[in-house]
Amino acid sequence: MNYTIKRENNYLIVSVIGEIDISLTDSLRDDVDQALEDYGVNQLIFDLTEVDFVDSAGLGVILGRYKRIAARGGKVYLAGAKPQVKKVLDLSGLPRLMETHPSVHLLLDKIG
Amino acid sequence: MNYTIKRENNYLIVSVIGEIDISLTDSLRDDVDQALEDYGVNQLIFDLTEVDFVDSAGLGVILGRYKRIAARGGKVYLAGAKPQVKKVLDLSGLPRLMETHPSVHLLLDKIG
Amino acid sequence: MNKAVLEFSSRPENVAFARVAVAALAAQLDFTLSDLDEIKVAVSEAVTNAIIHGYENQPDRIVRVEIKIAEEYIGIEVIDHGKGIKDINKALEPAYSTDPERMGLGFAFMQSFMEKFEVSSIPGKGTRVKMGRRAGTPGRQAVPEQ
Amino acid sequence: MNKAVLEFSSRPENVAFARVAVAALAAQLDFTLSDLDEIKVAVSEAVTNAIIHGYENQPDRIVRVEIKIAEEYIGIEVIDHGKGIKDINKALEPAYSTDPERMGLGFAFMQSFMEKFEVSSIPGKGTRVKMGRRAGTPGRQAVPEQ
Ligand SMILES: Nc1ncnc2c1ncn2[C@@H]1O[C@H](COP(=O)(O)OP(=O)(O)O)[C@@H](O)[C@H]1O
Ligand SMILES: Nc1ncnc2c1ncn2[C@@H]1O[C@H](COP(=O)(O)OP(=O)(O)O)[C@@H](O)[C@H]1O
Repeated sequence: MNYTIKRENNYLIVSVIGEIDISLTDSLRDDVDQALEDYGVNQLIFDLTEVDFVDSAGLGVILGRYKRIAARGGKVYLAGAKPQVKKVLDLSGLPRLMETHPSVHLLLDKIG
Repeated sequence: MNYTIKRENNYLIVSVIGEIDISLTDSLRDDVDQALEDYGVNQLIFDLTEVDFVDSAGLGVILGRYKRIAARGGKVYLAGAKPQVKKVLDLSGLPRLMETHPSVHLLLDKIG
Repeated sequence: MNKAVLEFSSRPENVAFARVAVAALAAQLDFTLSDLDEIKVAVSEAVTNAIIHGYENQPDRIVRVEIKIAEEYIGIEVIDHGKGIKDINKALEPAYSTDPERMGLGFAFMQSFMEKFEVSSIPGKGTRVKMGRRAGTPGRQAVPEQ
Repeated sequence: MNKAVLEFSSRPENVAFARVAVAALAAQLDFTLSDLDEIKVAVSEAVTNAIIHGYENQPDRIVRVEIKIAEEYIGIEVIDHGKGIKDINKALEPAYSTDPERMGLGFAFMQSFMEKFEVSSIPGKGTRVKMGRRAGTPGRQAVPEQ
């Protein structure tokens, strides 16, 4: 799998490496949902530092997780997007729903 | 052009960046031959440090220059090949005709 | 004019193949790395649509991509012989999707990232997306932006 | 089975396109980066031959590459409809070339870097090179070697 999912305090951190498209989205969606259930947290951080490419299928997974988590009062954060990923994010409007941060490190310092 | 050709003392140093295949070989061949003529040197160094890919068309240009230069008593050196380039070089047998060196720097220290 | 055609099975893992292959051709023109990233997104969206909407995830249908390159212009057509689109105007609306798990932004991204964009479709026959983009305006440097 | 076909103009700049595209497909299997580099050389040689020998550098003929992927095996066929090879045994001899500027190592490299290798040709009709290679033997790690 080209991602890791780990819990840190109240947060679930999903770190993806490489490219996010429909070849990854099904398993990413399932694994994140399973981890949210297993750990019972409702704060989710997408660590995009190592993501080189994302298309609307990838953004759909992020939005889908946001909807579930927001519905139960939780929060989703986007951290570390490279310029090309940021461009796609900005165009999608997702940053209007979720806080974005330049790095996971800074984000955890702030909210941790 | 994805290469530079410069003279240093008695040497002509040809540094190629990226990939060497038939999309590059015609102009590389012509430019090296022209420079050999212009500068009147007969020692040629191929700096392969920045070469990511070479096929037999690229090796053909090296062999062709070797034949011309060896015919008039000169020498050709190959410097800095990455492992994947070295593998193709070794298979071609060119290192039996030309001295190979891990870096241009070390080569110039030795012969300069 | 330089021409290329790709045909490949309608499998999720081939979306990356299609965008890498098209980007390798587009790199023959004076596009910046950032331009190439945008073209990759457009190709990814069109090919993904062919696979999931056109062929409804059947893995052994064929997606066809035609590329033409001439005078700093790249034309890209993505063709499927799948189920087609009944109402193209509706399909083009941003945030419209027939799949609740998706964002409905595929066509919007294609339009944002390409200069030319055109969809034609016959329900039951298939869909053809035509896109095009010109590289480096005069005087513009072919220097990667990042 | 995953299948793909590339067809492209017989132009020198498309050799890089062909090897990048094939490598992008081969990367779906358990090949190391070093394996992929070797496959790229084999594809480069076969496509170059189609362009310079098969089509004698005419830029607007079509080179076809067929790729099949199944169970950790990649099969690659490179096809031209150019002038063909009169004496295949002679052509396969290492260091044999009909072009004095070339090394005659193209077929030798294809044979070294691929497990399966087969050429068929009809003079005046064209040439087909079939190559194949299996990825990662059991237990082998898909870790890049370099
Ligand atoms: N190749 C296609 N074949 C059939 N229907 C398509 C195709 N491409 C797009 N569509 C239809 O158009 C709608 C909008 O497409 P798009 O903007 O890419 O959003 P999304 O893919 O997220 O649904 C899709 O939901 C689908 O119903
Ligand atoms: N696709 C082809 N069409 C026609 N002739 C070919 C083709 N491929 C190879 N040949 C012939 O076989 C010879 C040997 O090929 P190869 O080993 O690749 O060496 P090189 O390409 O360096 O000449 C070529 O010189 C050419 O005469």
